[in-house]
Order: sequence, then structure tokens, then C-alpha cells
Amino acid sequence: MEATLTTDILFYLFSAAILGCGLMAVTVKNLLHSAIALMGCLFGTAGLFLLLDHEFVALMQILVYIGGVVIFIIYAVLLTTHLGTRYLPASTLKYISGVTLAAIVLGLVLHIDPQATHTAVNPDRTATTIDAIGYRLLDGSTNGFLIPFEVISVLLLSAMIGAATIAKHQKPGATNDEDETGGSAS
Amino acid sequence: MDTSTHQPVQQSVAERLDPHTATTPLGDWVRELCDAPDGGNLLSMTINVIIIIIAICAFSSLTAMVLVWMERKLAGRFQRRLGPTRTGPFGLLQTAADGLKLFLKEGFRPNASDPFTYYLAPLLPLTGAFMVLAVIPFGPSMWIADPELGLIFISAIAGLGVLALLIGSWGSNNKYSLMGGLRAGAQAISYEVSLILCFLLIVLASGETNLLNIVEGQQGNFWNWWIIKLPGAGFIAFIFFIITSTAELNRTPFDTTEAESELTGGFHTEYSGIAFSMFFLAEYVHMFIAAAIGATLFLGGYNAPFEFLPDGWWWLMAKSYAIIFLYIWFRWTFPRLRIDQLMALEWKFLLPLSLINLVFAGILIAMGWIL
Amino acid sequence: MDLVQTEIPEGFTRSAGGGHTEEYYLNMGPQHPSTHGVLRLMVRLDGETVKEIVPHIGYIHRSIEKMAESQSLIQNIHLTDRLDYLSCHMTNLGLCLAIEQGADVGVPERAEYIRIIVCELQRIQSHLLWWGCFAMDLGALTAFLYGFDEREKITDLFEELCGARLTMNYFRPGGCVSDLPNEFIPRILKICEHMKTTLDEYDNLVSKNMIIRERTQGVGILSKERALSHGCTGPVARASGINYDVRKDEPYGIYNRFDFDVPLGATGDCYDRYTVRIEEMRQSIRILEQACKDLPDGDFRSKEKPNYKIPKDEHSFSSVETARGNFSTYVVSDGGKTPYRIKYRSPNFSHIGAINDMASGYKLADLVTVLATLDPVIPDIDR
Amino acid sequence: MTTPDQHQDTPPQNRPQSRPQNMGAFTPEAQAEDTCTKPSFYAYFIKRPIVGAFSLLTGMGITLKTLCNVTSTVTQEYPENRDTLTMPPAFRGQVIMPHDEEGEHKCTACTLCEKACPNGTISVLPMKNIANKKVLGKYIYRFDQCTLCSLCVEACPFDAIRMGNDFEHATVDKDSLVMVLNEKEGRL
Repeated sequence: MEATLTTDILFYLFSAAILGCGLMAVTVKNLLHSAIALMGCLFGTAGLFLLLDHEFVALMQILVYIGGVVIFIIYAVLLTTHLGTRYLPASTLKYISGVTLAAIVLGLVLHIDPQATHTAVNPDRTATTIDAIGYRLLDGSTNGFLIPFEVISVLLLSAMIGAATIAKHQKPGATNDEDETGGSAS
Repeated sequence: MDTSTHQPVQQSVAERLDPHTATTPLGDWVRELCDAPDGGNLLSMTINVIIIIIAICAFSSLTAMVLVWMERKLAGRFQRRLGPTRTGPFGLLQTAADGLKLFLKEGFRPNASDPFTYYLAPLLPLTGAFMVLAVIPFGPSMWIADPELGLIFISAIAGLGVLALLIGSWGSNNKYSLMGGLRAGAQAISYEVSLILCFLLIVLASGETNLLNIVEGQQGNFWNWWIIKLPGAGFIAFIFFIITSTAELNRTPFDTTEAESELTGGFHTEYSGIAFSMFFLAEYVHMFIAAAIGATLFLGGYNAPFEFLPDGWWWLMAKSYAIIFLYIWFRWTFPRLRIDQLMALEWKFLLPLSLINLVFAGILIAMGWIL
Repeated sequence: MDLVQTEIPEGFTRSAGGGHTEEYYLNMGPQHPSTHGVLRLMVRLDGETVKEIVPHIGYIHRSIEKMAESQSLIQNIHLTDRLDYLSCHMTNLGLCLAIEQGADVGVPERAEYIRIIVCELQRIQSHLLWWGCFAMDLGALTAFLYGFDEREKITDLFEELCGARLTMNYFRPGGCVSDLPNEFIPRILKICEHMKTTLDEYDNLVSKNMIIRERTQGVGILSKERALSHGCTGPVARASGINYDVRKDEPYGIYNRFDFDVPLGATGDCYDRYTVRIEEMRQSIRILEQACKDLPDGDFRSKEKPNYKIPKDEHSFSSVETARGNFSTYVVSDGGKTPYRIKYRSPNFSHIGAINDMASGYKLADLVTVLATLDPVIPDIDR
Repeated sequence: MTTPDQHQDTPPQNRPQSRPQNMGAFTPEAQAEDTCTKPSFYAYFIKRPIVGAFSLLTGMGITLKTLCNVTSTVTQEYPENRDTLTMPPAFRGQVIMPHDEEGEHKCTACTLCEKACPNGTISVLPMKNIANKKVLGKYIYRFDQCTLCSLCVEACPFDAIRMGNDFEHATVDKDSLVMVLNEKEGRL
């Protein structure tokens, strides 16, 4: 996409949203509010990806992170009695480690791309089609992502099995095992 | 959030300008006004966006009004009643009167609720609905945005609908609401899997994620529609789509989220006035959207059933309203499933069968056994 | 949100909390769509699983038994309308039978038949309302209106018969207030014919419906022993396999002249309670057809007295089978115009007591199903 | 007393096979369709969905039949059908006192109705006429207390009162519900 006044405005809007929501996510005391702020932050990131013509990445950001991760975080808050109202005070150690971590990430970013052009859009980029992504993902050569893709699938599968095992393991204390399908809702 | 929708608009409009789509009077006017054919400058974009927003708002409120009227009228006829008759001819203005009543009602917030989440929740469902409406191709030259990944966009946005229910139900500080919200979450996340598998089948068959291309791929007579073109698999996928979309819409027999006889209204127990009307409006806009997506994917969208008939938005409307009639018919016939049965239906029947159906369709396509 | 309550509320055996998840209490009612009036159920829940239910009653207590002591026996009849308002003919009949027994009043043949006809019509009417409400509690609103539509036809008949649609006040000691209106019997027979096809339609719409069967079969089981120990009667007891029907076992009026079956359930789950009621409607149609065929001419009421007095220290007792079960009336007299004490035994009280046995261990939605199949009328509990 | 934990020892699945007795319409088919106890794969995953879907379609057929059958509508549009709306003669609306052409009524102020009323709805206020005979002065009827049991009408030996057929009793003024039924004092 060509760099225009519009894209500049949008870039700064998204950046402001990301920074504002990110700050809110770590400072707000109510855990649910903080999850909602995180959602705003992720939306902003999706917007930046759109500006870079990475439609697929942007949509995956929304689908996986907002539609998946944040909803599960909110679900966990809802299921836990006191998380919404009981404020968890952060210790000084946590503050220090958090700031250090942020500084390290910033340094890494600067280190990786010190010559960044810092434009809001990437004019050379053509839109990624879904076929291209598909071919790339299933390409076994050095250019492809078949091995990472498979590794991630195995990882996710093992995570799912692990989660199921943990859930199963806690059950003997529970009383009714018959209708466990409904347990996910309760 | 809205901007992310409009971003592809500009790009696609520029790409897709072919002779028969380019001559819309409104588009000409905007182009003349801005004197910039690329559509990339700020003024034309702003005007475009304003027109789009007005169009979507007008369309969705009109749709909701018509659908509420239709539901009440049909419900009446299903139940040996007349339905609304007093307000306007055939009770057509009943929805408007109801809407007016809701707008004038006191916005009431329980004292112990959480204001931020309580007020945020009613805004979200309509936002999602507007975003999805933007990508539905209503006619050969009638669409707002045409992103390359339209179907993925829809599934991404559709997953957000449940967010409002979760937040609102927690913010209401009511045990019934919370229970409804949790049910909604579990239900929506589960049924989304089957829904996306239905989408995937169409992607597999047409090789496209762009909605306009999917519709164009079904041109010709009605046996070119995916429901018939994929022998067996298309029809099964359509039935699964109807079931899962009914569940996603939280309509009977899957309305455990509201379940007025158990949860006294579920997630919107504590909402009143305009906040409630937002949920209500979004529910009916979502219903239209689901039907329109179903018509687009399986029933050829705006294509006419026979080649000699002209294509146009009226076909999409007719097909969508046929699906909506199904939803209404379900609602006024069936009792409600229990939440654990609902989950069992999804994970024990729909999901495995969808996967099998997908494999089946894959075999059909690979062998070239399509009509 | 503070969902956890530390102290145990009255009636519960265990406090919420403990286990691997936190339990919590939920108030269903007194204002709740599925509690059929102002019944309050306090529920201890683990997620959606009901752990324990404590019913709280008395929200519309009107002290009818106390009021009865200041009203003459005849005046008391209209108070019995307000107990089980869905089977008020039967409750009227209960008091009338007790008065007839105490004051030694005879009933003409025709009046006996009229009583049977009216009571069985009312049983169908009450079960139709229950059928509709049951379907509505399970989420099927259309069935609710279908049930009310059929019920309306019988209600119209009652309106012509005694001028009222809900609080009939039609029976008197020694007969009825008025004779049957013209063309009444053919119309009843027409309704019977119509009901037969309607019941088949109901089977297709609700009884055979898969969702209904999934929601009711194996849900809310009340064993025979528990049903007996709770004192359940009527369709609830019969669904649990207790072969007890006042009409058969202690026939009042002329019920022993009619040929009808008492439907029984095997397991006592919600589906059995459902089928028992549906079958009872068919049996009522059978009784109605026999009664309409044999209806004799004659008086509709024996000689009227201005005041019916039960002799001093005379105790009179009657049991009738209402649409919900055994409704008994016990009148103690001190020889005066007003009774010394009237005690009503209402079926719903026992049924609500059994709800913890039926619904705990199932989901919250099943509690609604159980409540719907109990068919409670709350004013009958709160006398 | 069964505690809830004991109760769960009998899970819903332990459902005996036999179906209700004496149930003509339900016995054989229901027994065949009963899939609650230890269902086989075939019964649970193949037969049940098919039978279930068929049952759901049957239900939809019934509602569709109602939708198409316009004559099945039972709604009465009330204020419009006011002219044709008739109540049955026995209808118990409110207590009225019929008067003849000369405005005379049959009440003798015997107060039997007052005694018959369970709620104290009726007050009969007698007065003496010129011949020093007891006649009706005012017949006060408090409709707001009336339960429409019609015991007063049964008690009246002279048919002086009866239940009217009017059913539109709504009012905004509670005082208007206290009525004097006789037009003029009794003469007799």
C-alpha cells in the first residue's frame, strides 16, 4: 500500500491504541478490565498488520489471540470467584523485573533492525494470497515451513492432551462424572 | 476497529473496477467530488466511509425491524394467533413502536455491577455485525469491502460475538447472567469449530476465500450451487451449517444462553432500555448475516437459480429470508436442549461428522466427482 | 462478586464450598418464570449441577383454613376454589362430599353424573394447561399456546355451565347449582372426539420429540419408596409405580360404575410423569363418554336447605382425586353454623417436599423440568 | 433423609428398561426407541440421530400445517368484536337488581343475601314506609370486595337480584365500585 496521509494517521492511531491499551492492561487493577485492554492492544496490532498488507496475519491475530486467547482469559476470570474484584498488589520485585524485561525486548528490537526505515507501510509488498501461504506452509524445502508447522501441531496436541490429563486428574474428588461434557460449561 | 475493515475496501475497489461495476451513480458522484480516481485520498475515503456507515446502519436497523416483525407475525401464525395487527398495516410498525418504547425507557444499572464492562458489552455485538455486513456481496456491484480473505475475516469476527456476552454477563453481577454468559461462551466456542469446518468445505471446493469469487464460482443454473454441486457433501454441510449457525445465534433449540425458563433471560437479565435494545437489534442483524452467509456459500449468493434470469441482490435476499424462515420455524417448534446435551451434540456428533464430511468432500473434489 | 456464603442457610445439610470447585447458592424465585407462581427454591449449585434444593413456601399464604372457621359451610365452597384453582371443581366436590357426609345429605342420580362429567372435564382442562406449561418450561412456546387453545374450549363450556372460567363454585351439598345447559352433552362428546385426535398430534409434537425425550427420560427419578415416604399422590406417585388412585381405591360419588384404567409409570422419571398425565387425559375421555351416555334425567340437586349444619363433635372426611393427587377435606364441627376447623390435605405440598430427592444431582435445567412435571399449584400449598 | 451425595449413587443412567404399563400409545414403540440404558454404538450414533431427526421433522410438520391453515387462528380481536361478543346467560358478571318499567324491584329487604355473602359485599339498609312496614332503603353493593360467587343470588327467595352479563368492569376510580343497586326505595 502506498504511504499517504491516511495511512500515516492510521498508523499513529493504531500505535496510540496499542500503547494506551498496553499501559492500561498492566496498570488496571481489575483483571477483567485488564483483559479487555489487552484485547484492544491486540486489535491495534492487527491494524498495523493490515497497514503492512499482511491481511492473513492480521486476521489470524484476531482469530487466535482475541477470539481464542483473550476469550479464554476472560473465561478463566469468570470462572474464578474473586479474580475480578480482589486486587492483586504487585510487589516491587515484580515491577523491577517487568521493567527490565521491557527494556530487554526494546533493546532486542533495536538490535535486530537498527536500519529500519520506520515508514508506516511497506510499498513493495504485494498482498499475500491464501494459496501462497498454503504452499509455503506445506513446502518441505529450506524455504518452506513444513517442519515448524508439524512441530507446532505436535506441541499443540501434546498441550491439549496435557490439559485433558490435568482436568481428568482433579476429578476423583468431584462427585458426578456422568455428564462431564457439561462440565466445560459450568 | 472499524478502520481495519475499511482498509481492504480501498484496495479492492481499485483492483476490481471493471466496466459494469464502475458506473454506480453514487460512486461517480464521489469520484467527481474528489476528482481523484484512485480513491486513495483522504476526502474521498472519508465520504466513502460516511456513506458506508450510513448504509450499514440503515440497512441493519431496517433488517432488524423487518425480521422482528416477521418473527412475531410468523410466531403468531405458528401458534394459531394473528401476531401484531394494531400498529400500522399488518402491524408493520410494531417494531418501530417497540423500539421507541425501549429508547424511552430508563437505562437501569444494578448498583453492584461493574460500570465499565456493563456499558461496554451492549456496544460490541452490533460492531461485530457491522464488520461482517461490510464483506457480504449483495449483488454483482453491491458490496462494501471485498477482502481476499473474506471467509477468514468472517470467522475471525464471528468469534468475537461471544465476548460481549461474557463481559456483559460478568458486569451485571447477577448469578443468572453469569451462568448465561458462561453457557454462551462454551456454546459459541464449541460450535464455531463446526461452523468453520463448514466454511472450510466451501474453501476446499471453490479454492477461494474471497466471498465474491465464491459467488461468481456458482454462476449458472441452480445445480452449480455448492449445496448440489458437491453431491451429498454439500447438502450435509448445509444442514450442519444451519444447525451450527442456529447455535451460534443462540436461538431455540440452542437458546440455553437466554433460557428464560431457567435463567430468566441469561446474559441480558439486568439490561433494560437502550442497552437491551442493542443486544436485541444485534441478535436479529446476526440472524440476517448468518442467513446471508449461508446463502452466499451454499445457495449461490446473488445468482439466479436459472441462467436466463437476471442476477441481483433480490436473489440473495430471497435466499437469506428462506433460511431465516427456517430459523424462525425451528424456534417456534422445538424445545430447548440442555447445556450438556448441546455440548454432546457438538463434540460427539457434529464435529466428527463434519470432519468425515470434509474428507468425503475432499475425495469428491480430488476425483472430480462434482456436478 | 461475592458468590461464596460462609454460613449454612436454613434447611441445607452442607455449606457451599469445599470440593475442588466452589459451590454457591442461587435463589430461584419467588419471582422466577418456571416456579409457577411465588415458590422460592433455594438451590446449592456446583457449576450447573444442583446439589441440594430447599423449597421455601408461604409467599401467598392467605390463611384459608383459618378463614374457613368464620364462614358457613356453604360459604366455604367458594374458598376451596382458591386452593387448587386449576382443579377447583374437584376441591369444591371434596368439601361438598364432607358436608354431605356430616349433614347427611343425599345426592340425586343426575347430580352424581353431572359431577363426574364436570370433574373429568376439569381434569382434562388442568392437564392441558400442565402440558402447555411443561412444554414452555422446556422452551417450546408453540406447544404452550396449543395447549391453551384446547383448554379454552373446555373453559368456554364451564363458562356456560356455571358462569365462571376459573373459580367455579358450582357444586353444592346435595348436587349442583344448576342443571346442564341445553346441547351440553353433544358438545362434550364433540370435544372428546376432538381431543382424541389432538392428543395424537401432541404425541407427534412433544411426546415423541427427541429433545423432549432426551430432557425427560432418566431425569428427576423419584423411586417408589421415596414417593411413598414423601406422601406423593396422583400422577407423580403413579409415575413412580404406586398404584393408587382415589377414584379406584376409595371410589367417591359413582366412580365405581365406570370402566377406566389407572396409568402407571415404571421408573418415576420426568418422562413417566409426562406419559402418565397424557394417558390420564385419554382415560378421562373414556369416563366422559360413558358418563354422557348413561346420564339420567331427574333433579340436579336434592332439597336445598338454607344452612347445612354438621352435628356437634361430628368429624367428616372426604378424599377426592384432583388433577394433582389426593385432596382430602377434614371437617370438625361444634354444631354451629360455621365449622370448628377445616383441614385440607393438598397434594402439591408433598410433591414440593420431594423435589430435593428428585432434582438434586442433575443440572439446573433439569430442576426446571422436574418442577414442570410436578405441576405445582402454589396457592394449593399456601393455604 | 437422603443427603444429596447419597442420592448420586443412583445415576440417571440406571434406568430400568420397562416402560409404563397401561399405556396404549406408548408401550411398544417407546420400548424400542428407549436408548437410555447402555446404548450400543449403532443405537446411539446411528439410530438415535435418525429417529430423532425424524421426530423433529414431524413436529415441524405440525407447526407448518398450522401456519398454512389460516382457519386455525383462534384470536378474537376484542374491541372490534364487541358488538358480536355475547356472554353465556349463566355468566357471572356483577350483581344487578332488575327493575320493571315503572322502576320497581322485587327486593323486600329480608337481608338473606347479606347473610349469604362471605365477604360482606352487600349491605341492605331497610327503612319504614308510610304503613310502617319494613322496605328497602338502599341496597349497597361493594363490587371491589365481591368474589362473584353468586351465593347471594342463590339465597334470594324473590329473584330480586341476579348476576349480570357485563364484563367490562375496569375503572380508574375505586369509589365507583361501591354501588347502590336500587333505583328508588321499596314501596310494597
